[in-house]
Amino acid sequence: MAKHYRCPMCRKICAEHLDLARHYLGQTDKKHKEWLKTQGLSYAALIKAQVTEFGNKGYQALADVLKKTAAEVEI
Amino acid sequence: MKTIVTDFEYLPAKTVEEALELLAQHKDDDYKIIAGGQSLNTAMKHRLITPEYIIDIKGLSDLDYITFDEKSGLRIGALTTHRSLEKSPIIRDKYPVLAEMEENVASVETRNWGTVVGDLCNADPAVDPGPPLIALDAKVTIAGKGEERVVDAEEFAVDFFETLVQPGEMVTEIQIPALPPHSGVCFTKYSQIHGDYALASAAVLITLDESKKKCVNARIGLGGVGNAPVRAKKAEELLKGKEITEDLLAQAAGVASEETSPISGIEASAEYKKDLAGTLVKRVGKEALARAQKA
Amino acid sequence: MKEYSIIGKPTPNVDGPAKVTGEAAYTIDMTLPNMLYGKLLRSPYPHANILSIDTSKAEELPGVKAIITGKDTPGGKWGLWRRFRELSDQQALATDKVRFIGDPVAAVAATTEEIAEKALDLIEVEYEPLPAVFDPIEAIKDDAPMVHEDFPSNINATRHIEWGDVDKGFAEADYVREDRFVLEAAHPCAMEVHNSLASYDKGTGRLTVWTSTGSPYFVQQNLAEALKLREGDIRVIKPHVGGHYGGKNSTMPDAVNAAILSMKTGRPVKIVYNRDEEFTTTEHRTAQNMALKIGLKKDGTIVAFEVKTMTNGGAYTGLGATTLYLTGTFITMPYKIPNYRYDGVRTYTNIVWGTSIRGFGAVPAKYCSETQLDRAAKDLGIDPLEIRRKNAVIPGYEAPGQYKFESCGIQPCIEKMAVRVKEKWPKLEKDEGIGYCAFAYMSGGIFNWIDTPYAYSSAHVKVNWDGTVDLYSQAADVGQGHNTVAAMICAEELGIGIEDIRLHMGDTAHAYTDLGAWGSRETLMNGNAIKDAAAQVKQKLIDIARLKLGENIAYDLVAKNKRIFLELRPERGLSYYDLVKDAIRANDGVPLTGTGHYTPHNKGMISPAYGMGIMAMKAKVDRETGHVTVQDVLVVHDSGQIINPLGARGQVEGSIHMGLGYGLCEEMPMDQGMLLNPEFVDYKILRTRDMPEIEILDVPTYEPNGPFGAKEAAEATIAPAAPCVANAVYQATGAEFYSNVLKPEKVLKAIREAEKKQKASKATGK
Amino acid sequence: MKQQLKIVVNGEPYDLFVEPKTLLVQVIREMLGLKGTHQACDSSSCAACTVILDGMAVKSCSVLALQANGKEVLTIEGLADGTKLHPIQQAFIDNWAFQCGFCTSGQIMAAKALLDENPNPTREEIQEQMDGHICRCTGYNMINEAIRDAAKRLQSEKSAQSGKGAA
Repeated sequence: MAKHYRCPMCRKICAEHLDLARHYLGQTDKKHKEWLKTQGLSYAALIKAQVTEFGNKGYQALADVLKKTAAEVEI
Repeated sequence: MKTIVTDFEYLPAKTVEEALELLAQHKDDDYKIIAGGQSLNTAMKHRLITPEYIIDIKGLSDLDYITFDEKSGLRIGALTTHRSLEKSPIIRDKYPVLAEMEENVASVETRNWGTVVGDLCNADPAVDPGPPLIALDAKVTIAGKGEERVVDAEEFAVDFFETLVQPGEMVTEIQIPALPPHSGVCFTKYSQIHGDYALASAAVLITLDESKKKCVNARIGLGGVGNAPVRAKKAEELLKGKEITEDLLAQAAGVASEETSPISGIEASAEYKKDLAGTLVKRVGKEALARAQKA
Repeated sequence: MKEYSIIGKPTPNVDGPAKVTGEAAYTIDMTLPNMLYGKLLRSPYPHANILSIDTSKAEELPGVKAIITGKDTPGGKWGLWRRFRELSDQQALATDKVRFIGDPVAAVAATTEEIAEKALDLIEVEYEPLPAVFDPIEAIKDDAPMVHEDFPSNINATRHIEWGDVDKGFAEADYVREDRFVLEAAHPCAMEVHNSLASYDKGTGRLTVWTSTGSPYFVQQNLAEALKLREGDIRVIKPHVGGHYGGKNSTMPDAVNAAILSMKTGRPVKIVYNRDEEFTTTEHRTAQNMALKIGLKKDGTIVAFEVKTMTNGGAYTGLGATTLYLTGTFITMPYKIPNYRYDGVRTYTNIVWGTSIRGFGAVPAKYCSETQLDRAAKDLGIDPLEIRRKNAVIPGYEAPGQYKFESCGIQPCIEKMAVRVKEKWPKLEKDEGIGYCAFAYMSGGIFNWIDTPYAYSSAHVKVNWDGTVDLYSQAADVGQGHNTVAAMICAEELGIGIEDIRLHMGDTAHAYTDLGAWGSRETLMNGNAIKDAAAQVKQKLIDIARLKLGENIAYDLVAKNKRIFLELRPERGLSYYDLVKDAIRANDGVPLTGTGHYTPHNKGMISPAYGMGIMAMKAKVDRETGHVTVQDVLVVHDSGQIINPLGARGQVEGSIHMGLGYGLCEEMPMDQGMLLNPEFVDYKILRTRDMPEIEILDVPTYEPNGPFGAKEAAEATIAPAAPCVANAVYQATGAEFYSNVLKPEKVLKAIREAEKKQKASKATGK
Repeated sequence: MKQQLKIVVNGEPYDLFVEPKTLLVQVIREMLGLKGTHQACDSSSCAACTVILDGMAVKSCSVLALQANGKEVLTIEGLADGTKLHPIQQAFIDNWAFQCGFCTSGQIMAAKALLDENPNPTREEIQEQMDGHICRCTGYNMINEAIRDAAKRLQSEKSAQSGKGAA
């Protein structure tokens, strides 16, 4: 049994918030994009941060939000 | 694939007289002369031109000739194909520079059907025969019904795709004087891909004195670096009367480069083409000099 | 290595007689009785709302049989990224707005091509131009015009790959450098333009489409979506194809509109693109911006690598999103990279879209990484070949969660190269340099964004009474020589001759699915399926032979030289032809059949196998004109067990030609979304006099996942060509390049820069 | 208005009527149905459509059909002798000198024109002759090798024939 975190928009679960953020930003559907707005985030801004600078800035920003919002699951 | 969509009336001529008669008749009409049509057909396919009449002179076999004698020099009939010029024993013997030039004109297929004069009349500024004809001091005969005039090769093209040929006229012949002793001519063009339109081209003629030291005459023709082939007169003047050294050639090349006015394109900027023209003048000048010394 | 009868022997192309006599029919050569000619009216604007379309004048033109606009189409959208439905973004004709110069808005069918052409002139379209975006950096801005609804900042697809601990890796590096690149687009320029012939049967409601494609199955799937028909009611036939190179994976408006016009008129309709339509509206190799950061130890060992990519995707998706992914994959190959991070974004822009052109992913990526590696090697004082050898992967190497090399001959390739280069080019003249590039490429992709429910490849073998074999598959010969490979594999497995095999390929009605020719997949994937199908038949023959021979059941029987015999006692055996007759009799008169299939499992994310090797080029630079002459090319290549050495050589030679074009002269300059060189007269393709001679050395390996140990040979060698040239010029002059297309002016500028740098470093005494 | 075109194609005389704007390639492909001659460009830049017109290789897309009046055309379909391939065709097969095959007819016709004129060309002479041809598949080297091979085959065929003649 280990702690996992569920994507707020779909069934995906990950062991790390950073991995969950990676999953999240890989989705192109409207639903995933819209929820970011409710968290005060911009999909485009996160992608831009991730792809225009070296490092993991975009994912980290989302992971920080997911830490507060993603449901925990034990599997 | 594209075809020629717009209809035209087709008027083939069998003799020069017939051709001039047709030209006179259609002087005020929207017509085009076709010889090989290697540029014309493409232009029509793309609807860049849509002539109402096509006057076909390809069948004028009386204008398909290359002759030479020491007195009157070389005569190239207007229906001479690029390939005929390239392969002509007379050319290979007396004006090998023209054969060298031809080997890099477009493709064998184009050279087989396309004519040298047709190429000149199409008046693309990068036309390959332009610079060597200028260097060789060629004249072009333009005929209309009952009249004829002769113009210098360097004057022939006046602008992009525009020549001295007026409505009702056609070119019948190119003449090139016999080369004086101790003359050398060389031509080169540069394009990144073989057989392509020149980014720049240069032809240089150098005639030396008896001692083969001093330059008594120089002629420089440049292609692709203006709205028509250019004669670099200032650079020629610099060479004349002097012993040609590498330094002098480099200097002349610099001057020639300044006599050009290329435009920027996809492949290269105007500045590059200007420099390139100088480089080519330097290179062909050196070879022309070596040939003159051997001649 | 095992000795085969057919595999590994130079075998002339089975399509040879048809292709050298002009008898080979390409779609463009085909006509049907009562056929109409279709043409597409295209947008002159890169981005505009369509306010109105008036077709009335055109309809009055005699000979015009149908004119359709967006509202007359079934309206289905299609694409190749079907796993993500919103990325099915192509449509037959634009309805509300156009997204690039060339987006079709109306289609005409007429009795002649000329009338159809004239009719286009008579259609009146009123547009409302919209602000447009042409560049990925502009496209991703907050206030950029939106090319598609629901794609804020025009983000079409993103991709992230990461393994190891990248930040820690960089911290441990002795040397870190960052380089930024801009890669130009290039067009595949298949000699046969896109064209399709569609024939709709009014009585049955079924549609048949002949089209110049690399994947009849993709076209069948996409047509079903576009036309809202069932896949099974559509038959797609791929005749001979006049070149593909990745530009014929997507279903394009020619096929769809020919189909719609045929459904409207009840007559066959053919649409053929002009060359300028081919250039301006069909798919090309994507232009992209890349940033690379690499960390190495003093001894040249790579410890960390990070890559960021923004691609100028264009108006639609195609396989461009796959290209984005593969860019992040192939840029790491064939090197051991313990810590790696990749981020890519593909932006929608108002230009024609980029996709999966030959060597997709690898070509721009390797250009950047291999020129960067040369600069790093120079700074560290390490020989460029040595730095590649030191970091090259070994058999069994695995990039965590991504890919694993099973057969892997890169180290022996590099060793062989080191020896051969010294022999071949013992001395360099002034302004000459040697450039190197190591490479690897997949043998078919594992990813399934197309969302096929079928096996990746399948084949059906039927053995007739007289021993002749009918081989059926949807696999596509697009010129690469797959038909020959297919016949060879089938014949080898059955122990018969190529002359015994009759091929029925590329027809969706006659064969089970194969995903088509892309990602160098046919030899391995279709080869496995064919081998599987043939093996099933062979087993039946062996069973009968065993029965008739009455030998010890422990003895192994083999099929070879048209006989089935004891492996250890070849004299004890029976004729294949006799056995077939017996087997059919024993099978209640039914011809022997086998249906084979292949889908990779547990082979990572990318591919079951990788072709690889190293390339070297010797080039000379003209310091006055900037011209680069590629004098000589040397390739050492691991393609596993090569099936057909003739075909394999052809693939390598052709790849290098296209790769050199990418490196030297091919480009797609645009002005406000308008392509400036949409004809061969202005788009520069290397001619025979521009091509160097090429020496190819093989380092054979045995690939356990491939048929008879085979893997790809078609695409690995395209990517290294351009970086080899750039590196050769770098070695000769010190000129650094941060973009491809070494046009003379660019070379001159880079040489001047390098000279300045060299002077400055001399002055400072460094 | 349509005009008369008398033309011999692959040894067959044809008496046709064509619009003056008709190009030779349209006569060959559309009127005569000889689809082995291919078109790959609209700018007279690729030579895929090369045929032999009165012994010369020309681009059939760039010749007005009426200019071929009274002339003889040889296309790829006219090259083989019944079921026996021409040595150039056989050499193209044996040397893998084509892949997709779309430009091949033009390449072979240009090679034929070259070998008719120059039976023993050097690599440079072959390249000069073939330089107008775009091939997107082969990288050209294998085509050049096929043409050299074809030259050898033609020469040995010729010497075999003259040997027969002497006997």
